[in-house]
Amino acid sequence: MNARYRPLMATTLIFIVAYALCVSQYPGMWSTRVLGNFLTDNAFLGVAAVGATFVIISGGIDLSVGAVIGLTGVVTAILITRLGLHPLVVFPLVLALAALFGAVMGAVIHFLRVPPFIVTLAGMFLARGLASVLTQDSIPIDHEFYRTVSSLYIKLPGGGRLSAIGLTMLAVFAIFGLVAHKTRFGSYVYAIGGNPVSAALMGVPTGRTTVAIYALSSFLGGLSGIIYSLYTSAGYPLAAVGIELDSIAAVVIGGTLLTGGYGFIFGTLIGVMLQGLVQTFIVFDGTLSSWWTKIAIGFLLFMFILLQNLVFNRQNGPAHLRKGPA
Amino acid sequence: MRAQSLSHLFSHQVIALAGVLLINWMVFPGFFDVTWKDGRLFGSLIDVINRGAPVAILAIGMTPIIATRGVDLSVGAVMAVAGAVAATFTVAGHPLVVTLAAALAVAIACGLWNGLLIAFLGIQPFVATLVLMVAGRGLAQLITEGSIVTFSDPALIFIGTGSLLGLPMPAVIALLLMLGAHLFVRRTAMGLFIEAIGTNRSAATYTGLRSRSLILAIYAFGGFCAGVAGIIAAADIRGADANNAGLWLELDAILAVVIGGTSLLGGRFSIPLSVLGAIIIQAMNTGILVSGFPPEFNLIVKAGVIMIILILQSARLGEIVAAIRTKNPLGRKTP
Amino acid sequence: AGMTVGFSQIGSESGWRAAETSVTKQEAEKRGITLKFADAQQKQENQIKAIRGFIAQGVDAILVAPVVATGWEEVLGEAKEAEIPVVLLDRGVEAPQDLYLTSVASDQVKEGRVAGEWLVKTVGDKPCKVVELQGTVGSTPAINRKKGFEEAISGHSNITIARSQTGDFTRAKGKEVMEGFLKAENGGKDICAMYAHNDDMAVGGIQAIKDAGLKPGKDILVVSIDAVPDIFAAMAAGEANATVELTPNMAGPAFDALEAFKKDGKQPEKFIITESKLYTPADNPQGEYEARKGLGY
Amino acid sequence: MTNDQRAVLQATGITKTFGSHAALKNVDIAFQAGEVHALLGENGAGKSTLIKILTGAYSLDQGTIRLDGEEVSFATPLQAQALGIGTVYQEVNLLPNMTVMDNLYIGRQPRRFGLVDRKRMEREARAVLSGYGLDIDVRADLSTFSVAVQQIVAIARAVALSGKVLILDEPTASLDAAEVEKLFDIVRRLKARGLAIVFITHFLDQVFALSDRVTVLRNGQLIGTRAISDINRTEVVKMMLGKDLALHHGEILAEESEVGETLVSLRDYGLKGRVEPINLDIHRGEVIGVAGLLGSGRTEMARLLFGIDTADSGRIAVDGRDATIRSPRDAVALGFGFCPEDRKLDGIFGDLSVRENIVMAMQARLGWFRALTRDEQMEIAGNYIEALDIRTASAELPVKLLSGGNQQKVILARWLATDPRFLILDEPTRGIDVGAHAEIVRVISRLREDGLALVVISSELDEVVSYSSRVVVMRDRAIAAELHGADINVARIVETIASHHAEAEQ
Ligand SMILES: Nc1ncnc2c1ncn2[C@@H]1O[C@H](COP(=O)(O)OP(=O)(O)OP(=O)(O)O)[C@@H](O)[C@H]1O
Ligand SMILES: Nc1ncnc2c1ncn2[C@@H]1O[C@H](COP(=O)(O)OP(=O)(O)OP(=O)(O)O)[C@@H](O)[C@H]1O
Ligand SMILES: [Mg+2]
Ligand SMILES: [Mg+2]
Repeated sequence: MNARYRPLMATTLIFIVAYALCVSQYPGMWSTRVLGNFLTDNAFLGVAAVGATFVIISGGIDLSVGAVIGLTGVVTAILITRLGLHPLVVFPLVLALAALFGAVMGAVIHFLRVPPFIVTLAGMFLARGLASVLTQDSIPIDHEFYRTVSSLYIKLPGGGRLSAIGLTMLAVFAIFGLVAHKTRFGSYVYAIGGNPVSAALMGVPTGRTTVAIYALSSFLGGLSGIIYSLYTSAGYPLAAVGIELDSIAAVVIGGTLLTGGYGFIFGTLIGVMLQGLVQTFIVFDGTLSSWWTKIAIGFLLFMFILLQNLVFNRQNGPAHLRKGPA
Repeated sequence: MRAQSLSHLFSHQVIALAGVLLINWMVFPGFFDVTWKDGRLFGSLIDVINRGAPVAILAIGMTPIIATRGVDLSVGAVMAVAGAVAATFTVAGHPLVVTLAAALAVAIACGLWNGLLIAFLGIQPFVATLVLMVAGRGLAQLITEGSIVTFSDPALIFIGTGSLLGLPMPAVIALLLMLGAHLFVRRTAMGLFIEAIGTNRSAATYTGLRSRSLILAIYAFGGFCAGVAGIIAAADIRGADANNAGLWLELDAILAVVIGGTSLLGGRFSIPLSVLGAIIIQAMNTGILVSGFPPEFNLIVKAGVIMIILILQSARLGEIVAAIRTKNPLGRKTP
Repeated sequence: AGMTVGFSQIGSESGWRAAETSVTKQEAEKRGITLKFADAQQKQENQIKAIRGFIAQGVDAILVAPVVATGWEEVLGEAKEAEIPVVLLDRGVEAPQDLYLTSVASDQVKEGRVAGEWLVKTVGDKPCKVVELQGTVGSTPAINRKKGFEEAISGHSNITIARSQTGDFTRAKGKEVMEGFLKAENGGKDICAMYAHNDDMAVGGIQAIKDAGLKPGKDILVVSIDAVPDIFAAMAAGEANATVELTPNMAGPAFDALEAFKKDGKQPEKFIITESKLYTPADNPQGEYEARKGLGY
Repeated sequence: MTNDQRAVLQATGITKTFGSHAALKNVDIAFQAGEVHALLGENGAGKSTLIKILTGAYSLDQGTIRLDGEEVSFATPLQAQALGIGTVYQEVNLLPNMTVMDNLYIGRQPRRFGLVDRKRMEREARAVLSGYGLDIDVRADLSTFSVAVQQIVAIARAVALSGKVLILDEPTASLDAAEVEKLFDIVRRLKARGLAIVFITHFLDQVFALSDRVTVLRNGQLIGTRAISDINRTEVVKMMLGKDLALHHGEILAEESEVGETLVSLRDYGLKGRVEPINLDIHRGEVIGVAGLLGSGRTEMARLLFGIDTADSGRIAVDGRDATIRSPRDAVALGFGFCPEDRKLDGIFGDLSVRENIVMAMQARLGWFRALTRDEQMEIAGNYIEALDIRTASAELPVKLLSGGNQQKVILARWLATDPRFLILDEPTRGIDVGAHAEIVRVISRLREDGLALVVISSELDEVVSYSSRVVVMRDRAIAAELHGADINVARIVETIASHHAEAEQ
């Protein structure tokens, strides 16, 4: 088997083993209800993490997603409730705005060569700030369309629900999996992550691609914001605080290298599910205090990273002396 | 050499600081007023260096880490841990020396843990330190059991609120730490090695550098600095607030280092400039406080100022401007 | 056997919150209730996940301390479908009332109003410039406590809010913001009172006032909300003037209602409002401090 | 220069300055259809810079570029590519994290229904590479292949892209004779198809074997363009250096009897799967040349000797005492030094100054606390810059701005500064100009005379012959033979390398 699939296999394997362990502890976790909830409850995180995967494969980072989610939610809520626009009119509009926001960040990163960490940090402040200026309060969205969509689901045997937003997330993974692995744009993303100078010399349109990558990330942040607003039927400026770190963690747990150049969209799905698994496990356990919850999350994160490291790092020497993937 | 240190005076950072201070003065004319009160200096300018001290101290520890292409996301959590340890020890009646030693030892242990994961297990710094960022705050809460542990040991409180020669203690500590760290890395070969590892880790190994122990030491130092900052933060409010101490300060510290001109891709670094970066950030925060803007604008102002500073600092902008100038025959010639 | 109750707590962002958690655990233990506790780390999505997890486990009842008011309709609907009663703690939600059994909460607007009314009464007709330390921008208590306070002082033109900034509900930020205010208002000489949305910020603010060489409680009046032990300590030292209690015991009434409902289907009142009691130095602050110290604040 | 009618690509008055340093001064050059045009010059003469300007990788300060008589200005390499200029830049510039076929096709992958058709890409990639005698799994990451394979992939990519002009910047630096011959075949075919081919190399043999015209640059200035028939080696060298160079072939052949006592002695020293057990004694005052085909395990042996990989069998003794070498640090402590093959990846600290690069190993040995003062550093760096004739504007210049050959000298200087007893040089003359080449060969001999032990790995057999006291031939990751005295000549080495089957049968 091709060596590049090893991290992916490792992650998947760890997920299956971890899930099996959880089920052996709490048999209730093996139900369509829990499985359905996995998809629904992590939909917005999943969608945002797809964007983060692209950014990270290209060797960058996007700290602004959480704020973009918040801002999109607020703008959506305002346009629907205050201006009375139909959600189907609002969605394309906010998605376009989100993409534009990302494109500007991408342009600053590429053309002015300011590090992405900083540009997107400023982007995060800006988006959160704009959202708070627009409203401080949570704005409930009371619209026929919202009620319909948020209660749209396929009933699974055993009481589980496969919701519309859960399916949307799966669709996003499928579509952008294709984009990453099967289009020229996707290969440019990997190329820039591998070595931007070489990529430019080989004729990769690095400027256009970088702008597109951040536009894509913010676009998916916007989509995630819409999903979040459907999920909670509201727009809230403080929604999804800190989600950027969760999504980065999901991406990395999914086997993508933070240094860029290597990674898989599917791995991110596993990474998101793993995080969902941890939280569900903690809820099922129900005895952890606030602080033990944090320690447990940190500990499990550590275990995943460690296992992953052990599974596909053994036969080679120290990471920095190898030229290939870690 | 002399010419070089002189040119520091006109570095981007100094200009940025001057700009921010100027704006502060425009929104609040009393900004530069400094008075002598109760044996210490008093004024907004003093607040800037006092409040900027914790981030400055974090930035001192963060600079070598970033210079080796790393990052430490856990410093905020380590602050909370150190504060919690210090508070519980002093409440339990231990003398100041023991209290400080315990808090710093725990903080250094946190740094060593990060360093171990990064240098010896080869885990990427961002995720390796993410572990402690999440778990560390839990650890701090475990120590304080979720409540704010207040204390009244005057010696400990002095560290956060006292003053020496009229200057607030946190600022004095930050200054000493900066000088110490700067002289240490520049007078020993440490600085050279850090820059070498950050520039090309593989070549550093081939050259026989002790990369691993150096990286371990750097993260331990980062932990130490976070510990100092944590003690100051706790002493300042006479209590260990495990939930909020140092919350999100890791981002400010990283930002300070970047404003100070150290690249996130590693290599060249300057500890004094990082401290200057921290002061710039705090000047901006204090400016927002005294300006009287409604708080919902805080983040927007901050985002704007950061972008302006970094764009001005961007080497690329210099190139673009230079290109425009050379195309323009009337423009002055750039060296 | 006793009930199994799931409790979705917001997090442990303040001493008051920690006290609420520990009081809830004590109350559950007292009644032989098995408590499943889930900390949401300040995130609504985690709370929704937790509620869904409780439903999947088939608990007997669910307590939620909602982080925001909106966005609960669907998940509460699921609980209703699974016939699990839900009790809301310490704030309400914007959802149809049949989705939850009852809501045990304080009236946050009233808290602000009580604080404001105290100030109005205390200063009388004298001109008074107030500085306000707000809670986290966008959080419900910050919005409501601001609103209530403004209502109370609205008819009194001698009282004005000179400056208002967010102190994020924390001591450190409260102190830093107050330092800035003192500089901006002529070294604090122009400030007559400090109103903080919670006691933690007030404690930080008090330290800033002392550092500036002024006497909190005398030169600058201090009024805040929550009634945590440390503000009583300050009050005992004459450094704070008033606080409005927000009781951490929301779970007691909630469990009472639940037990009654489970036993004979008795529908409790829809809104159980806890008292917003004003405490001043006249109310034996030292005693209050001792009484509250062990509650996990 | 007047407008050259037959020129496909023509540049006039090209000037480029980096900071205050003028890399190119008013250079005119024209490449014609159906010619192989060699671009020559010392390290740092400005060849690569000129290429980068011609292909849009750098912007130019002054001058004009014409393609087919029309003035063009490329903002990016992509635009140059689109107009039929294919380029292999110096220091393989590919994407190690992507598959071989992606590297060949990035930007122009075959598509079906808008998606990349990987099956077809794989088929075509295989076919293309087999034209270069390469039969590899094109779906594997490029990083899993040797430098040579990567070089061939880069060439194949450029050739496929070049409709009008093919530019090769030192393409043969890491290729062996057979591969060079294959490349030449391809170049000749393209020439016959009417392409203009620009060829940069430091191997004068190859220049005379392949090119039609030569252009020489010196210090960023055009020295002249000549037809190959009008010029001979000595004249080319003189144009490049501005002076005569005493060529010295076989001049310094060392007497084996002169060598000193044993310094390093290896007994069954090996690492499973990497290097078969080695038995070798290395003496003071001797140069052991290591010859062998690409991938024969020479670099692996060097890595093992220097502790980058740790041996799992056998013993190593230094000065008669058993030693353990588990890291480069251990090796350095024993007085070893190692100039790695891939200087960009493992050698230089790009952003650091020439001075810092030179003192690094010495300082590493001194440790954290005994820091060299700046003055000491300046003195050491200054001495080696002079001794090795390192061309740099100043000792404070970031080393990444030096030309390749000068970077190599900086790394050599770094080890010499540690006053080593034993030096391992892996391809020390790769990409180095004739002048510097002679210089390095001279340094090797001088070091030997000073009593150092050296192991020098090189693919240039002439060179190996010229300085080796003994030659070790490697094959299949094992030492196949040792040649002494009169056996040290190119013919004998080639014979030994080739006698694979004969020996295997015995
Ligand atoms: N980006 C840059 N910034 C500053 N100086 C540069 C830069 N690139 C090249 N130089 C300088 O320009 C000069 C020409 O370099 P160039 O790489 O073109 O030489 P070359 O002829 O290709 O040498 P070699 O044979 O070693 O490859 C050198 O002195 C080099 O240091
Ligand atoms: N990272 C690697 N993984 C697997 N095999 C490798 C790796 N690096 C090298 N090899 C293989 O090890 C063998 C020895 O390679 P080595 O680089 O030592 O050869 P060499 O003689 O130095 O050739 P070159 O002139 O290309 O440097 C070759 O068969 C090569 O393909
Ligand atoms: Mg070159
Ligand atoms: Mg080799």
